[in-house]
Amino acid sequence: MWSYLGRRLLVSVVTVAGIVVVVFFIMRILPGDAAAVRAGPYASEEKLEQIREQFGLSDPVPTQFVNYVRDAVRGDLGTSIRTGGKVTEELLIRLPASLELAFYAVLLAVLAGVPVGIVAAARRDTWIDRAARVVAVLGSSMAFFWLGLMLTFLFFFRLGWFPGPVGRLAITTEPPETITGFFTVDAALAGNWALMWEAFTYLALPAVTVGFVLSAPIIKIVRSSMIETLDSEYVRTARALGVPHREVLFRDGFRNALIPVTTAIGIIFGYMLGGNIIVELIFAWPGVGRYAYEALRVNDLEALQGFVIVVGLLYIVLNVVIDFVYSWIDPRIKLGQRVVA
Amino acid sequence: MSTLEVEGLTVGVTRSPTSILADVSFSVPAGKIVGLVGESGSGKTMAALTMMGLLPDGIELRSGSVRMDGRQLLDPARMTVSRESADMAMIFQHPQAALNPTMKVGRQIARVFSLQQGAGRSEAMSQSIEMLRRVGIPGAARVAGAHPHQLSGGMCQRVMIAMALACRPRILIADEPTTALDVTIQAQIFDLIRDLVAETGAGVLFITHDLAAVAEMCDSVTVLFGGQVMEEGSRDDIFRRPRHPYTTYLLDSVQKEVDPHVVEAGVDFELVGCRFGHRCDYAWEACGEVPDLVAVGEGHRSACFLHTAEVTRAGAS
Amino acid sequence: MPALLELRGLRKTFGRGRRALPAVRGVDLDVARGETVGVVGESGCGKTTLGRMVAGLTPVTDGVIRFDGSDLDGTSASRENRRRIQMVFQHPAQSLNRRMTVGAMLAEPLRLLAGAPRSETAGRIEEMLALVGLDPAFGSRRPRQLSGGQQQRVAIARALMPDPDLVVLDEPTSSLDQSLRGRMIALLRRIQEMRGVSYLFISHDLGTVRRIADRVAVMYLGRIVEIAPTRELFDDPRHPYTRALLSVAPTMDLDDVRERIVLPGETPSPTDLPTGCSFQDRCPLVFDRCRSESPVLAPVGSYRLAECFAVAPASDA
Amino acid sequence: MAAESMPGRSRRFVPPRIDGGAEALPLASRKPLAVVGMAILAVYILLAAVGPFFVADPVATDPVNALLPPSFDHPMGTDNFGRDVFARAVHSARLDLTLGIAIAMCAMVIGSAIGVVAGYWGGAVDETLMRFTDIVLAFPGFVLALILVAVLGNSTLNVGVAVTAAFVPYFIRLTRAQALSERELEYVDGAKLAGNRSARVAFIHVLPNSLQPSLVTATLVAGWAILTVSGLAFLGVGIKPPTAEWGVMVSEGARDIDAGHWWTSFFPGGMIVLAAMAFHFIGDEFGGREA
Amino acid sequence: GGDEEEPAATTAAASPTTAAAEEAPATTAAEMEEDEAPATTAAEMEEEEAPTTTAAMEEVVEKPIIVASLADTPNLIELHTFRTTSAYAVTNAVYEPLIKQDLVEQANGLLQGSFVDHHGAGAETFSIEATADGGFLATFTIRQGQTFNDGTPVTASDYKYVFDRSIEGPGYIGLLLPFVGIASTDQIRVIDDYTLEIETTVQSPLFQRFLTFQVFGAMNRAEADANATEDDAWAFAYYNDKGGGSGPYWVSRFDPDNEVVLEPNPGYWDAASLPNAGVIIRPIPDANEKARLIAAGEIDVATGIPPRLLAVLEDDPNVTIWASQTTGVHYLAMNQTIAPLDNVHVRKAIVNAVPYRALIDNVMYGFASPAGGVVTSNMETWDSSIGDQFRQDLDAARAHLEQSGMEDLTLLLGVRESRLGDQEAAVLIQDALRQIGVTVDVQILPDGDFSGRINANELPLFIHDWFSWGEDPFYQMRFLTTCGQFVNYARFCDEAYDALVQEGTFTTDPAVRQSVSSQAQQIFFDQAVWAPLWSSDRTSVTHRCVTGVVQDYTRIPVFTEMSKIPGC
Ligand SMILES: Nc1ncnc2c1ncn2[C@@H]1O[C@H](COP(=O)(O)OP(=O)(O)OP(=O)(O)O)[C@@H](O)[C@H]1O
Ligand SMILES: Nc1ncnc2c1ncn2[C@@H]1O[C@H](COP(=O)(O)OP(=O)(O)OP(=O)(O)O)[C@@H](O)[C@H]1O
Ligand SMILES: [Mg+2]
Ligand SMILES: [Mg+2]
Repeated sequence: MWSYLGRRLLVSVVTVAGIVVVVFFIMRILPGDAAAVRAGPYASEEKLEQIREQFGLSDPVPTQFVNYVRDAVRGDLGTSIRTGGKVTEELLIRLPASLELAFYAVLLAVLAGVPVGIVAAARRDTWIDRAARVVAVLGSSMAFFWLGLMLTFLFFFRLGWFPGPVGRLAITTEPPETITGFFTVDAALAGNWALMWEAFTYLALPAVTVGFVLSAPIIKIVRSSMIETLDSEYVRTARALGVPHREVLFRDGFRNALIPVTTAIGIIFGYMLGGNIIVELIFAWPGVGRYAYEALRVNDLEALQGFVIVVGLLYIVLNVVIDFVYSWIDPRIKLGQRVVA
Repeated sequence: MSTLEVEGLTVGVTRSPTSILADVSFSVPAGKIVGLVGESGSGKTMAALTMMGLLPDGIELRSGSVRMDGRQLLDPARMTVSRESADMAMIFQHPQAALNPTMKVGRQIARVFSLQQGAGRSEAMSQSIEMLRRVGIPGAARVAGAHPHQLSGGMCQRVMIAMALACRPRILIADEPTTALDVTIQAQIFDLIRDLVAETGAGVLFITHDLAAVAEMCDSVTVLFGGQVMEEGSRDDIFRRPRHPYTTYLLDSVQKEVDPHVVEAGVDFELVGCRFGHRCDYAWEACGEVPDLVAVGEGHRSACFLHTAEVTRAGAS
Repeated sequence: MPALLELRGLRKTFGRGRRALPAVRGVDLDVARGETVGVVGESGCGKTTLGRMVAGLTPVTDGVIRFDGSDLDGTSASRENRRRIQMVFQHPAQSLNRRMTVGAMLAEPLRLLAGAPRSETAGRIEEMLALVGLDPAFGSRRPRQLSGGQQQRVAIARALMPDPDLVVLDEPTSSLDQSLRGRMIALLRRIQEMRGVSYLFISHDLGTVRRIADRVAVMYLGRIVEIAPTRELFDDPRHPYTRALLSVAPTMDLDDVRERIVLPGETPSPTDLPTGCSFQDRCPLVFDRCRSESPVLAPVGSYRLAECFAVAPASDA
Repeated sequence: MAAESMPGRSRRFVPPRIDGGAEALPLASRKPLAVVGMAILAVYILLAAVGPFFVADPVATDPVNALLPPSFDHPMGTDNFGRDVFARAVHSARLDLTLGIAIAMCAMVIGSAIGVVAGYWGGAVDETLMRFTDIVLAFPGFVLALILVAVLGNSTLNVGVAVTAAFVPYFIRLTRAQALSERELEYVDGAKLAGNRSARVAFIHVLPNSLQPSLVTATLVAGWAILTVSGLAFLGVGIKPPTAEWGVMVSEGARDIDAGHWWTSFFPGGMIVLAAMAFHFIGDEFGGREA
Repeated sequence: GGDEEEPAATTAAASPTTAAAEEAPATTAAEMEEDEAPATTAAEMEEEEAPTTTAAMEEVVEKPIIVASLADTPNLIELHTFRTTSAYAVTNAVYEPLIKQDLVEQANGLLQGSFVDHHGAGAETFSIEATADGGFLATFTIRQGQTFNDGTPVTASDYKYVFDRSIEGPGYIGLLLPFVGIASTDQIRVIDDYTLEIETTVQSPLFQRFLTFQVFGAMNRAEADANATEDDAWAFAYYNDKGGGSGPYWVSRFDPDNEVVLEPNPGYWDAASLPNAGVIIRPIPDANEKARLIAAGEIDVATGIPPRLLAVLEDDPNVTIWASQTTGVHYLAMNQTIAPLDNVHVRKAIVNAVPYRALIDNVMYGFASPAGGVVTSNMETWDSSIGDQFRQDLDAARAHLEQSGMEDLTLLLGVRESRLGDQEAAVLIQDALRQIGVTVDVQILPDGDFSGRINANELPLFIHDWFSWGEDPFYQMRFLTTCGQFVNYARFCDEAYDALVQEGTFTTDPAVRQSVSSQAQQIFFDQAVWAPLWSSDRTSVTHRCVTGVVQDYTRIPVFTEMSKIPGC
C-alpha cells in the first residue's frame, strides 16, 4: 500500500509539474503586455523597461520559468499585477469562500441526489423514476448563470425571501473571526447564531444554484449504479435468502453502488474546488473563481497561473483522498486497482 | 411423499405475448435430487426464480401453482410466490458473483442465521463458522473473515451452500452450481450436495444443461425445451428409454456421430404449438397444437403427439 | 520427417518480480501433419497461453517453436509461416468484429495474407461458406444476426481462409450448447479430412477431446503431465492427475461403475508453487521424493509419456 | 420434408432477450424521453433552418417599444432597445446549435482517434497521453475554455476551438477505456491473424467498436457545449454583444431584471436549457456517460 | 480617455493619475496629456456665488460616519502606482497636497471645485511668480503643527520627498511633471523646515491644478525611509496596503474586498472642521444592490451607477442624484484613411443616420447633453446653428449614400470592452445604419486591443471619447482633429481648418475666437469628421440626508465636506 501511495504521489507530482509547465507557457502566449498593464497608460518606454526588469519580464522565457518554479516550490506564486499583492496570500484569503460554497453545494446535491437516485432505481420504470430522470436531465442541462439569475429574480426581487447577490454577508455585517474560513462554522464557533443564520441565508441561493446542477450527475450515477447492483447476482442471493427489503436496498445495494457514486462526488467536488466562476460572479461571491476571472480580464498572468495551479493541486489531493475512500468502501480494491465506474 | 409441487407455471415478458415458460409442471420429493435439464435459454433459471418469488422486473408470472406439502405458496391476487414460509433456498451458477463483495463471508452467513432464528450477532457468527466447517472448508474461522474475492470459485460455492443450508431448507434449488468450476472441484461439490441430501433429507432441484451431470446426480429428470416440458421421468427412463424426440436428439447429439452440414437452428423455437416442432424430424400438422404430457410408463411422461396419435401420423406421412 | 509443429521447452511468464506468473512452464510437444492433438486441463493451467504462443499472439518467454522445420522468430520467413498457423477462439460472438459483415471479415485474410485479387475473393468466400455449411447469403450478415453455432462456423471459415496448415482451436465448442457440440466436432473432422490440416485442439472437456483428438496432452499448472494416444489415455490413464480427472468426469453411461477419485483441495496458485512436483498436495500417490524433486516427462509405454515419479520412475534415464 | 407442412412457420420467433424482445415495441414507449428530446431538437433545427426567414431583423431597434412584456406581436417581449427577443432568440439558435453540434463532433473525432491510440497501444504512449489528459482534466473545462479563448482571442471560431479542446479529453478517456477492454476481445486477435497490421487493427477494427460510448456521449457534449459557449458569452468572453446569441442575450437581459423586466433574460436562457435538455434526453436514454 | 463610470466594466477613468489603467495597458505618453482630463465647470457657473467653505459649519455634537461605495475596488493604494478610481478616492483623502481648489456652492447644494481659485492646504500660504526664464517660482509656507497620523510633524522635506519619489521612483506619476516644466529633483528646494520652493521651466496654466493632486501630497519621509529596502528604495511595496499621510484621514483598516476604513487624522490642520467621523468604503460590485442600499440609507454615497439605473433612481425620494454637465464628448469616429470612409458622402450618410436623440434617451437616459460637434454644446464658442444640425435624418442619409455611389456597405464598428454605454450605443447605431442599407459588424474589443487597432488605422468605425483638461475649444480641436496629431484617430486633415485652429489658439479676443471657432466648426460639419454622440454628465448618488457633496475636476467623491442631516 505504501508503495502504491508513493507511486500515486509521484504521478501527482508529475501531473502538478505538467500543470505548471502547461499553464506557464499558455500564459506566455496570452496577448497583451504584462508590463504595460502594471505601468498604466502613462508609462514611457523606459518605465516599461524598468518594470520589465523589476519583474523579470525581460529575462528569456526559460529563465523566467526556472525562477517561477523555484518560487512556486517555496509556496510563492508571484505578485498580482492587478492588486500588487502576493498571489498565494490572495488565493488563500479567497479559497475559504469558494470552498464553503462548494461544500454546501455538494452537500445539497448529495442530500437531494442520493435519495432520489435510490428511489428511482428501486422503483425503476415507474413515474417516480421518469420524474427523477427528467429532473436529472434538467439539472445537467441547466445554465448556471440563468438559474442563478432567475432564482435571484424570484426569491430576492420578487419575493424578498433571500438576500440579494452581494456576497457572503450583508455589506454592513462584520464577518466572524476567521478560524476555519467558513463563515457558517466560524459564526457557530463564536456562538453568534444570528450571524450563522445570516451566513446561511446568503449561501442559500448560490448553493442551491450550484447544488441543483450538481445533483443531476449524482442522481444519474446513483440510479444507474443502484440499478446495476440491484440487478446483481448477490442482491438476488440476498433476496433468495430472505434478507429484508430495506437491508437489501442499503447494505447489499447501496453500499456496493457507493464506489461509482464516490467517484462522481469526488469529480464534482473537484470541479467545484476551482470555484464556479459564473456563480461567484453572479452572486458577487468573493472566491477564487471571481479572482481568476478578474485576473483574466486584465492579463494578470501570475494571479491566473497561481489560480490554475492551486486548483490543480486541490484536485489531485482530492483524487488521492478518493482513492483512500474507495479502499475503505470496497475491500476488493487494494489501493491501486481502482474499479473505475 | 412430494414436498414441492409446481404446476402449470406460465411466465412471460410484460406487455408482450411471449411466454418464457409455458405450462411447466414438475415436483421435487423430499430426499431426492430432481434434474431440470435443457439448452441455454430454455427457461430453467426462470422456473427456479419463479419458485423463489424472484422474477426480475419486466417478467411476470401469468398462471400456475406452487405448493409445498400441499400448501399453496402462490398468491393469486399478486401473482407472486411468497417465499416467507417456503423453506426453499437457492444457490447460483456464479458463486463469486452471488456473494456480496463488500461483506465478509462469515457475516453473510451469520446474517441468514440472524434472520432465520433471530440469533445474536456473536452467536450467529459462531454458527456460521460451524456451518462453514460443515461444508468442508478447512480453516473455517479464517475463511469467515475473508471477503469473497479472496476465495476461489469452489470455496465460494461452498460458502453459498453454507448460506443456503443456514436457511434449513426443505428444498434446495441448485442452478448450475458447478458450470463455472473445474471437474475436480465439481466432483467435490457434487459429493457435498449428495451428502447434504442424505443428511438433511431435503429435496434438491438440480438445474443443469449437462446431461452427464444429470445422469450422475439425479434421481429423476425433467427435460425442458423453449419453456415447455418435453419429457419427465426417472433417470433410467430418460437415459435408457427416452420417448420424446427432443430427448433422443439431445442424447444423440452428445453420443452419436452427426452430420456436420446440417445447419443448426440455434435456440429458436416456435411460438405456437409444440416448441420443438421446427427442429423435429417427426413434426407434422398436429404439432401446431401444444401436445399434452402423457404417461408413457410408470412415472414417465412425455409431451408428443407421437404417443397419442400414432395412427394419425401414419396416415399423414 | 520432422513434425509440422515442434515445441521445445516453451515457457511463458506473465509479469515479473514477485508478481511473476508462470503460465506455461516448459512444454515439449509435437504435432504431425494432419494430426489432431488435444490439450486438456483445468481452468488456468495455461492451455490458452500455449495456443496463443503457437499462433504468435503472445510473445514467448523462452523456448522454441519450430514450424515446418524452421524456427518461428521475428524473421520474414517465419512471418510467412505464421500465415499458415491460424486460430479459432472460444467465444464465437467475441471473436468476430461486430461491425463487419461476414463477407468483409472473410475477405481480410485473403487480401492481406494471401494477396488474392479482388475479383477472386467473392468466389472463394462462397466456397468457404459452403465448406463450413453456411449459405452464401450469410456473407452479407453481421455477427449479431447469426446464432452461436453459425458464428463459430464463420470463425472457422476465417481461420481456414488463408489456407493454413495448422489451426489452433481454443475451446471452440465450450460456449456452444451441448446439442451443437457434436455437429461442430463433426464439421472440424470433415474439414480436416478435406484439407489435411493439423489441429491443436484445446479444451477442458474430456468428452469433446476424446471425440476429435488423435493424441491427448494433459496439462496441469503450466506443464504437460501426461501425453498419450487418445484411446490409450482414456482406457488406461497413468498419471494420478489424469486418473482422477477421468474418474470424476460425469458420463451418461448409467452402468458406469468407475471408482471415483475425488481429489482433495484445490489447484495451488501458479504464483507460489511448492518445490518438487506441483501436484504433490493433492496426489494420492505422493511420497518423499515428490516434495524435493520435480519430475519430468518420461516414457510410460510406447508413444506415451508421463511426468510422475510413481508411474514413470525411469525419469533419470 | 415434414417441416414444410409445419403450421405457424412464419411466426418464427427470436428468443426474447431483454432488449431484443423489446425491440418490437416502438421507440416512443421504449425510450419516451429520447423521443421527447428528438422532438424538441427537431423543433430547434427547424427554427434554426427556416426561422430566420420568418422573424424580424434581430438588430432592428425600436426605442419607443422598448421593454414590452411578451405579447402576441412579441412572443418573448422586447429588450431595452425595443429589439424583438423572439427574433433574436431564433437567429441565435442557428449559431448555438451549429456550434454545439460542431464542437461535439470535432471533439469526438479528435478524442476518439487519440483515445484509441492510447488504449490500443498502451505502454509509454498511453502513459504519456493519459498524463496529459490528467493535466488537462485537472482544471474545470469551463476554466480551460475561458483561458484558451483569452489566449486565442475573441472570435466565434476561437470559441469553437477552445471549447472543443476542453471536451477532447473526455473522449480520449472514454475511447481509451473502451479500447482497453476491446483489445482484450478475441476479434482483435482474429484480426491480427487475418493479417492486419497494428494501425489497421486499431483504426479499422478497434476504433469503430470503441465508438459507441463516445457517440452517445457526444450528444451530451453537444448540450454541454451549448452551455459552455453561452456561459462564456454571458461572461463577455468569445461571442460578444450585440451578436444575437443566447448567452449574450441573457447577459444583456440581466440588466433589466431588477426593474421587473424578466423576459429579456428568461426566454433566451430557457432556450439554452431546453436545447441542452433535448440533447441530454437523447444521450441519457441511450446510456451516455457523465465525465 | 473616457468619462463614464460603469461598474460592470470595473473601472472608469478618473483623473490624470488614475486613468483607465486596467483596461488600457498600452496607452502612450502622447495620448496621456489630454486624455482623461479633469474639468471644472464652464465659466457660466462662476458668477453664481462666492466661494464658501462648507454647508455644515456649525458644530454638530455627533459627527456621522460616511459609508461610500465607489465604482470599483481600491485594492492597491500605493500613492504612485494605484490604478482604480476608488484607490484615487482613498489616496485623495489621505494625502494632503500643498494647495486645493476653492469650492463653489451651486444652487442645488453641490460644491463645485473651482478651476481658477485655489487656497493653501498643506501650505498655509503660497505665492507664484513668473521667472525671467519663462517659468514660475512658487514658494510655499508649510503649515506648522500639522502631523501625519502617527504624530510626526509635517515639514518641507516631506513634500520634497514626494516630488523626488514621483520623479525618480518607479511609479508613473513623474511622467506628468514635464508638462508643467518640472523634470529634475533640483527644481524642488527645501529652504527651511517650513519653506518649500518649486521652480518650473515653463509657465503652464496647469501648474496650480497639478499641485492640487494628492499624488504630490506629503509623504512621511521617516516612515518611508524606515521601510525602504535595497530593491525598493522608495518603499513602494510597503505602501501597497497602507495609507497614512497628513491629509484629513488615514487608512485604519484595509481589506479591499470587504471594507476600507478611513479614520480622521487628528493631526490634520483642519481636523476640527471635518464634518464627519470617518469613512467606510465598501465595494459593491452589483449596481442594483448599490442603489438599493443607498435608498435604504445603508450607504451614503455611491458612484459608478449606470445611467439606466440612475433613471430608475430619479423617482426614488430617498435618493439624491447629483449631476452636472461636462464638456466631454463621446463620438463615432470614422477613419478617413480607410475606404469607403474616405468618401465624404459615406461619412455624411453616417452622420445623418446616427440617432442622436435616441442615444441620449436610451443609452444615457438623459444623463447627457447633445455633443453638437468637436466643440461641444457646453463649451465656449459652440455654434448652435451648426451644432444643432447633428440630427438624425435618414432620408438625407440615404441621399448621401446614393450620391456616394456605394452599395451594400459592410463596416466594422469597434467598441471597448470596458464601455457598456458605447456598446449599447453601437446597437442603436447598427440598427440606424441598417435602415439606410449599411451593415454594421459590431466588435467589442479588449481595451488594449482597441487602442492598438485605432493606432494602427485598423478600425474604420469606432466609438471613442475625450475630456479636455483645458476645456478650451481650440485646445480640443487641435488635439482631436488637426493634421498629424497622434490622438486624431479619425485621421482628419484639412489645412484651412488647421489654420483656423492655429489662429484661435493664440488670440484672446472673444469675438475673433467665436468667429474662427464657428468657421472651424462648419468645416468639421461639412467634412463629417465624426458623428459627435453626446456629452455625458458627471454623476454621483447619495442618500437624501447626505450633505456636502463635492464635485471637483475628478468624478471621485471628496469626503471632507460630507455629512448627514442629523435625525434625518
Ligand atoms: N429479464 C428478462 N427479460 C426478458 N427475457 C428474459 C429475461 N431474462 C431471461 N429472459 C429470457 O427468458 C428465457 C429463459 O431464460 P433462462 O435464464 O431461464 O434460461 P436458462 O435455461 O437458465 O439458460 P442458461 O442455460 O443460459 O442459463 C430466455 O430466452 C431469455 O432470453
Ligand atoms: N495476459 C495475461 N497476463 C497475466 N496473466 C495471464 C495472462 N493471460 C493468462 N494469464 C494467466 O496465466 C495462467 C494461464 O492462463 P490460460 O488462459 O492460458 O489458462 P487456460 O488453461 O486457457 O484456462 P481456461 O480454461 O480458463 O481458459 C492463468 O493463471 C492466467 O491467469
Ligand atoms: Mg440459467
Ligand atoms: Mg483458455
